Amino acid sequence: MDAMSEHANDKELRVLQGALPNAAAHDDGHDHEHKVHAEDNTLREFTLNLAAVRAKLKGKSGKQYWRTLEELADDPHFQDLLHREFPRHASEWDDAVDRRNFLKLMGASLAFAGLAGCGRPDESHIVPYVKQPDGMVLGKPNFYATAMPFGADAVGVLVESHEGRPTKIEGNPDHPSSLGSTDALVQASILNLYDPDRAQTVLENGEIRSWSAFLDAAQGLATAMKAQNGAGFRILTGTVTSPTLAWQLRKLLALYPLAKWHQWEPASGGGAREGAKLAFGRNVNTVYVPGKANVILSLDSDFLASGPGHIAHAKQYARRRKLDGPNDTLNRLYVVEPTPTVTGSSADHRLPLRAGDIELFARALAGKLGLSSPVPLSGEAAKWLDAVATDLQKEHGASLVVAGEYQAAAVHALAHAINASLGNVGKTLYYTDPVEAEPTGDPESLRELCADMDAGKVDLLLILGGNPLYDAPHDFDFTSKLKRVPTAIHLSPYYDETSVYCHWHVSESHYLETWSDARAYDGTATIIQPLIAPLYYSRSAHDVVAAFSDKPGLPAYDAVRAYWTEESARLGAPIDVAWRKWLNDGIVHGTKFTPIAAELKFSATSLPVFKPTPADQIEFIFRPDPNVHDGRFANNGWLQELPKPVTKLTWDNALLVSPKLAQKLEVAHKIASRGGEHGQVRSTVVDIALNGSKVTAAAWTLPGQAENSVVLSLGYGRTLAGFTGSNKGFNAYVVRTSNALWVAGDGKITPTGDDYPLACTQYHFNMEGRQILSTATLAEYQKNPAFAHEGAEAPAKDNSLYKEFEYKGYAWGMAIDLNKCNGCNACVVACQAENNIPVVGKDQVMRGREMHWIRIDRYYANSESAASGKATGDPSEYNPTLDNPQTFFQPVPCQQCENAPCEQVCPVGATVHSAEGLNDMVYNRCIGTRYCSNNCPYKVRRFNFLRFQDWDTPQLKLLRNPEVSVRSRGVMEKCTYCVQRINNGRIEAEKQNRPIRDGEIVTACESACPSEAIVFGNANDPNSRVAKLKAQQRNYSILGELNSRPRTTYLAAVRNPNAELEKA
Amino acid sequence: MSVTQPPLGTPEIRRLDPVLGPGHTYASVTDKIASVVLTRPLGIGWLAGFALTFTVVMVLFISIAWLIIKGVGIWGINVPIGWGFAIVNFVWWIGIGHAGTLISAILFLLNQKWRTSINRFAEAMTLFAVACAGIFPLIHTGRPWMAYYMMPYPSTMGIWPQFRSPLIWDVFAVSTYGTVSLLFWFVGLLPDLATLRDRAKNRFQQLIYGALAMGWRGSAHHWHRYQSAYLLLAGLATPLVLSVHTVVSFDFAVAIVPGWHTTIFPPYFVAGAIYSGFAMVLTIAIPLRKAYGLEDFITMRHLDNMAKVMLATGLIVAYGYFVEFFMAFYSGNKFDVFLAEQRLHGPYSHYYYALILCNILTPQLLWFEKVRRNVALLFVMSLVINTGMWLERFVIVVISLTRDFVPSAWGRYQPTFWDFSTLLGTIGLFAMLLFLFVRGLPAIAISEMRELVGQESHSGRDRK
Amino acid sequence: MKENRSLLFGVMGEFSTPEQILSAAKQARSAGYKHVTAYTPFPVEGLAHAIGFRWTAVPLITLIGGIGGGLTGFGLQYWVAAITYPMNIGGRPLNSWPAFIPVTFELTVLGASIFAVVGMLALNKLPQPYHPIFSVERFAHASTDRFFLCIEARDPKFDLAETARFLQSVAAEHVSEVKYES
Amino acid sequence: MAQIFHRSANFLARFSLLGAVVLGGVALTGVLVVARSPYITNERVSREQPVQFSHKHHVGDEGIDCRYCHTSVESSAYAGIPPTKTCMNCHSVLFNNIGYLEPVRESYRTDQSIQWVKVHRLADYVYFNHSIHINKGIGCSSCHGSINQMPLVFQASPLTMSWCLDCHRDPQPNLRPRDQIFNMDWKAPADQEEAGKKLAADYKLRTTAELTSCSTCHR
Repeated sequence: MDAMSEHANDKELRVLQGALPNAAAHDDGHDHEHKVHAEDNTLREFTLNLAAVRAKLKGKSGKQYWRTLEELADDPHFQDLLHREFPRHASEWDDAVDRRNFLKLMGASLAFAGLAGCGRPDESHIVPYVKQPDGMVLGKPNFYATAMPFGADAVGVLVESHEGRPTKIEGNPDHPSSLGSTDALVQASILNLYDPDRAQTVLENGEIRSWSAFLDAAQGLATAMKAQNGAGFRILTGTVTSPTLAWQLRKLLALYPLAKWHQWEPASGGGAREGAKLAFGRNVNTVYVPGKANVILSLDSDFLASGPGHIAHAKQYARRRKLDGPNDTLNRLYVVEPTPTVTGSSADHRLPLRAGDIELFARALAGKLGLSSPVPLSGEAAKWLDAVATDLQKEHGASLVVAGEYQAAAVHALAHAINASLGNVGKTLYYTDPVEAEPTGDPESLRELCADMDAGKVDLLLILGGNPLYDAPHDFDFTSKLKRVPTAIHLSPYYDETSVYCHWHVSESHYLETWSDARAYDGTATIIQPLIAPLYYSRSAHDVVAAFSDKPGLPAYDAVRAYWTEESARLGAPIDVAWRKWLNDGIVHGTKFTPIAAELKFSATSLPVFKPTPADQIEFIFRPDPNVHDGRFANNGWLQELPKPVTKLTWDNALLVSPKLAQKLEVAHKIASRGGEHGQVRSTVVDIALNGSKVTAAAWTLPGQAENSVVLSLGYGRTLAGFTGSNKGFNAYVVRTSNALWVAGDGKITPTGDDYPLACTQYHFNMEGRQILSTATLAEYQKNPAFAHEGAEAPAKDNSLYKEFEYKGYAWGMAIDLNKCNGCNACVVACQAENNIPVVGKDQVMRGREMHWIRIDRYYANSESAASGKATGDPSEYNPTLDNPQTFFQPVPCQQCENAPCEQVCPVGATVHSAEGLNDMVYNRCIGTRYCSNNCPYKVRRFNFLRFQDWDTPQLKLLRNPEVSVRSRGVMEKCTYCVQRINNGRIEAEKQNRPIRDGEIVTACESACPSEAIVFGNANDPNSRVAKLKAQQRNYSILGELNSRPRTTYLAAVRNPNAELEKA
Repeated sequence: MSVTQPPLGTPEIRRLDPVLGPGHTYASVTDKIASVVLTRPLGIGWLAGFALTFTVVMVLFISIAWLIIKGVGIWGINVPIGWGFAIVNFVWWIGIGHAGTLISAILFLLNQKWRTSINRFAEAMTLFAVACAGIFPLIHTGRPWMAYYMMPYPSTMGIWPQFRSPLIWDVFAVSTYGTVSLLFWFVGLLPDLATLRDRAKNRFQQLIYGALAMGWRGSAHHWHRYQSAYLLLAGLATPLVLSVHTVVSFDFAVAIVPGWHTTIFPPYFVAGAIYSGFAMVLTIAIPLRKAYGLEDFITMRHLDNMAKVMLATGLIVAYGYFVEFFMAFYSGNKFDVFLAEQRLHGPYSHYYYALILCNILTPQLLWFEKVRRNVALLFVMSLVINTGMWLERFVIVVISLTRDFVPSAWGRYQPTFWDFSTLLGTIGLFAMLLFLFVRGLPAIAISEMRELVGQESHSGRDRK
Repeated sequence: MKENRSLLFGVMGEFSTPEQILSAAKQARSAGYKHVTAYTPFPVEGLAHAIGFRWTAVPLITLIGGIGGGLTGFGLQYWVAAITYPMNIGGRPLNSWPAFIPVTFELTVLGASIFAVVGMLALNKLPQPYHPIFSVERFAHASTDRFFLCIEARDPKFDLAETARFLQSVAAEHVSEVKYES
Repeated sequence: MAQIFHRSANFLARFSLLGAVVLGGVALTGVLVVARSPYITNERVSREQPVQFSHKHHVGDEGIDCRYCHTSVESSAYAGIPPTKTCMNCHSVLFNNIGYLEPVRESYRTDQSIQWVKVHRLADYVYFNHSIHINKGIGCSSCHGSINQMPLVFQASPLTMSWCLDCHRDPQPNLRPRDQIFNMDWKAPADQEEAGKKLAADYKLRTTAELTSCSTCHR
């Protein structure tokens, strides 16, 4: 591995210098030229020449570094040993203390003992530009608009770039899929750019080849293909939303008439597509406008946190959860789902139902609404049905029924029918042409390809992205079929499971490295512009497709530009003018799809008879993992260590089972004394026999899971994901077949008897009756608006012995509206990216040492243990209250207490109050007594127990935010309210001799939050948003009775349940 | 110094053992004690013991080196349990230290004659215990090489320690305690060093002890000032010894953590300190008197008295435990109540019950004279109580932190190999220093013993 | 006579019990000797008084040390917290005097103790590894079980023969001259 | 009993005890002094540069404004080190074949940056911002000294934290009117006390408490 990256680094060097000429080639797109220029130029001692970077940063400088003693050790032995100690950011910490390693370290310690005395820094250099690009001001980040393509959607983003290094991603307010916000995946995607495990060159059978060599080979193949009119030429892609790529592919197919284009997207449900066909007889894209709906019913749809447009959905939805006073009204959300999702957890009413039974519920609802003959339901569901039906009807034209991505076509068709009958079409949702360039049905398209491969009809297979060998349904047996293809070419960012079996592998450029374009869920197109020249010898799909076209070697930029030149004519915008605007705004104006009138060709009565699965049969459902999705993010340390929204598990996936089923199967959790409630949980390992295949997984008891339904989340069990992602969790694809992509029956679960350690950051889910997360129903709130202040509350200001400090200038504060927060995790990753927060690895998380500055706590209301009847925090003790508990999320950053308990106990004054009321943490003064952490009631402080920060991998040094100190071993750290943003904002304002405007300074978490739940600002200014929120009666502080006077306060959560369902 | 002790042989005194075996003269006590240092050949037992403890000290060094290379992460600590063995051991050792000063100072002021033959090594024990304790505050920091930030010195940064922090109070309390104990000990040693100098068997001994004795001649003037200084030191050391453990208890009492934030801490920490201290004195005294045949000097009377002190302080500690519970429920503070329940039913309850067994139940045996006079049993009990006191600190430091205010942040603690090796290492260091001490310096204050002889013979003569 | 007198420190008599030396000392004083010193293996009550040594400065010195330490302690803390770099520590007042008490106390004790010991040594003129009295062969016993009374040559009433006789008269065993080594 | 020590031992013993104390004191003060000395602070240490660039000549003699080269000093945290291009603006014409300028020409030819040796080095955890100081009336020479008289630039101030604090606690003596910021020879006028107060008000300087908060410079 080391040798590999060494070798790669020499290359990077060349790539970067090579970047200049081909950039200069385009005199248009000035900003683009400027960016690429930035590459091999520098900020003070900072150069992008990676070799030099390494030298510099080892050379005891680099603005964003400060060092502990041992890093001053230049003794090669010691250096080398530090490398070995931390091979990789996000590497799992290996605590094994073998004797040899130990003796080495002893030697090393002697080596650095020698220079302990010397405090004198040696010479370092300033390496200025040779020709400084126009418009660049050293030390001032630039922002560029681009988009992250993802499934059938693309999220528009603004990327912060420091002297040519993209360091942070923000949402693009002008972009429909972003509206200024992002989600965890978008935030984390920048780490993939700098991932040292990415494939770095073109490979032919594992041998390094130059791009030109590939071009020649491609031309050879192309001529051969032309000869047979493209017969045997197959192209396999994922969902394509890039107009340019589609255009290129279509041209290619025109060039090779007999060639075929297949698609396989393992984690996007075909239900919507098929459902639309069923309902309208054609491909139709449904655009939801939840903001306009007063009552929403989600049929197993996680529309707030996944699927096309979810960020926009969350924003619209949250705006309807805004509550300024008791007279405001709320919308109401019903969710029927098999497994708790972010959407379900923040619903007003949630009904756990097996995925398979959802269709029955939909039919019943249709029946209630008179679209078909009534369908009888039993138990809770029946009661529910009446309430929901009446509620929906009440809000005719202002209600919305959303069918889940992973539900069958029938459910979608029914949803369309119901929405139509409720008069919602054109109001709370509308239809457009499909966003996918070429809608094709999964898995049929892939099935067809496999059949052809099997029949030996495929001579040349071009796999553009994706990892079918890993994620294709196992009954296709893709591997053996791929072996029969004479020439297979794989384009992917990593040399992964599939690449191994392909003759050629081309490393795929990150979206921040290449020109491209993509459509958002509503059709709006964005030109994807590169922020940095490729770090490695990587190429985009455009380049590879071009290689087989009649214009081999056509740069992606030209392709994109060419396509949009054509389009601009249609859009009636002269390209030379429009282009710059498109790049600047991050959207191509006028590309948003216009709603189409899709008339319903479907009647609920026409559906075949529904055969329900027996109630006691266990149903297995497959879902993409909330963090690593279908597996493409497996090597992303930030996402691996990110606690999954509901389970709070990190680094692994698990078989999710309901508490009741857990009883039956005798699976349980053992809280190990190490980490325990906050760290390691050992849970029972089970064998899963399903679809004639077997997989072994750790079982996780999840309150709220539908009783006889278990979840296998996709994306884990990778074998060639890279250093971070390989061999984590279990691979659910192994038991997934093409005829049961999302729901499978008749499987068997048998405990193996042993248990497996899982890293869970919050096991205990009970508030123990403390005033931490206060909630009420809308009715209660209207009756008693000040409910949040009952019970414990902060003593009045004046009854303190001490004179209160006065904050005359700015008083920074934060208000978090628990009514809006849905626990989606965007803030957690945003914070990690902004503040150079390290990844510590599973073992350390299991010891309770994760470093996130903001965590999201998940509590279940009124959960009790059957045994004691007392409050329980452990799902292992079954109790009916765990079958469908009310779930609440609470983001907890540093509370920035005015009477900070941490400050008073610090012996060296490393944490003190600023004049603006910030709880400053001074890393370079901290000696690491950890007293502050002990004395912090909220436990928001994080300690560098070991050398968690990766000081060695050069790529990761490029990623760091130069505005924030990089902490090393032995110091405490915590949320600073993004003090670097505050300072820079203040400095700009002061230069203009004006006060800071409200909203001028936003913290990383605030700007990422799709729900606008986090608001930061000057609490001293009565007109600021934050002051207004704090003035509300819902506003309270955690554990106010401690009189720590937090600056971070919360607005109590108010749910809006249906009175009908409440009673009885 | 006047000694108000009824003459030997009178009816009531027979029930009390003498503090000094019969038939001793100035010369005989001097010989007996000095010979241990000057003439007695190195026994195999001593050599073996020293070798063993020395090895353990090496373990300590290795543990610390490894700690400095890797970081405190090699220990079991985490968030929320930021303090683990390191602080537990620190408090434990400091506590043990207290007996020495207490015996030499307070019993001196109270004019307790029986202190004479045990104060010397008790003080030595104090010094060694403080030395062991002192290691921890330093190495438990994340960046020990920056620990000097805790010292008030004019830095180029223009910043100073934060004097509101109990940790800074610790720095001052512990260093003062160490210094004063050392002075007190040295002053006490002066006349004996002179004795050793005058009885030295070779030039080397002469030079060493001669230099240390500073030319002490025992002139009346010397003695006069000497006594005045010694009395003053005793007077100063008494409040000091109380303050030190009070300050240590502030580390917890000043914090807001449930189970720490209690006003009972200072008194009951001090009591606990004396408790463990006397236990440790017994742990040392019993083998010592056996090994060097000092039964005449450390008589049953001493053991008996120490046992009684342990019983008394043990009861105070028990009272402390009770008050913790009482206040929790009486105050109705939900966090304190919760913590109290945690101690009884929580995941760490077995530690708590073990603590009750060691610290409260076991010492009740000391009510019985038979037990107090059974040397072997006393020895075992002293060990049990030392363990108990260690457990007490574990319960306070670790268990309080595992489940504090916000349930989402609750965690658990599991010590690692390095936690144990460090604890073991300091025990080794403590023992090794003792081994060196008994061979290098008089383990019993000779001059004071002579005084005792004087008084005894005096009272003896009175009877005629 | 003259020069060997200058080498003479005094005459010393030896006793075997505290009582004897006590009475001897008293008689020496009453006989009008001013520069009398007694050497004993342990403090003998009343002996210092008997040879006319009453007041010692040790307590005063100690007091000074204590006051000095205390003032330094509080002064330092106040200056640091309230004057040189005033900072808002968890909303506590700059002069949080209750929090400054422990350090003040410790430094008081430290100052006092150090002054007490150093003062005692200094007043005793220690260290003084060389002293003519050590030349006396039997003086080795002074630190074990013998008691010595020395009448110094600088005493105006001193006369070698006369004084020696006096010592024998008060029942001293082995009377011996104490000489500086030439 | 024979004497163990010679007479002189008395003097030796007392002297060595006293000596030990004194020595300890001296050593301690020594450390504190060295920490403030140029040996640690690098104050007044001039460094060999790849090109013998003389600020004295360019600023002092030619009177070129600071901002001609240090372009971003008013707008950014970093004053900015001029790109080779800036040198060549003049030196493509002036002294365009003088030997000691070869490194400059070479850099321009080969597109390889000149590697200047850093003179002013703050610790990496200090976030100093040039622009705000310039905008609030702190002139270059207040920290950098009389650059216009330095053939080889050296660090004119200790750059220790306490040195920074001195000014952050009481900036007024160093405040200048806007037009004097780049004047290398500025000396505080007689009425600086008055002027300082007035300027502080005009510039809306923040309070000492704000200027000495940790997060003002450390993040």
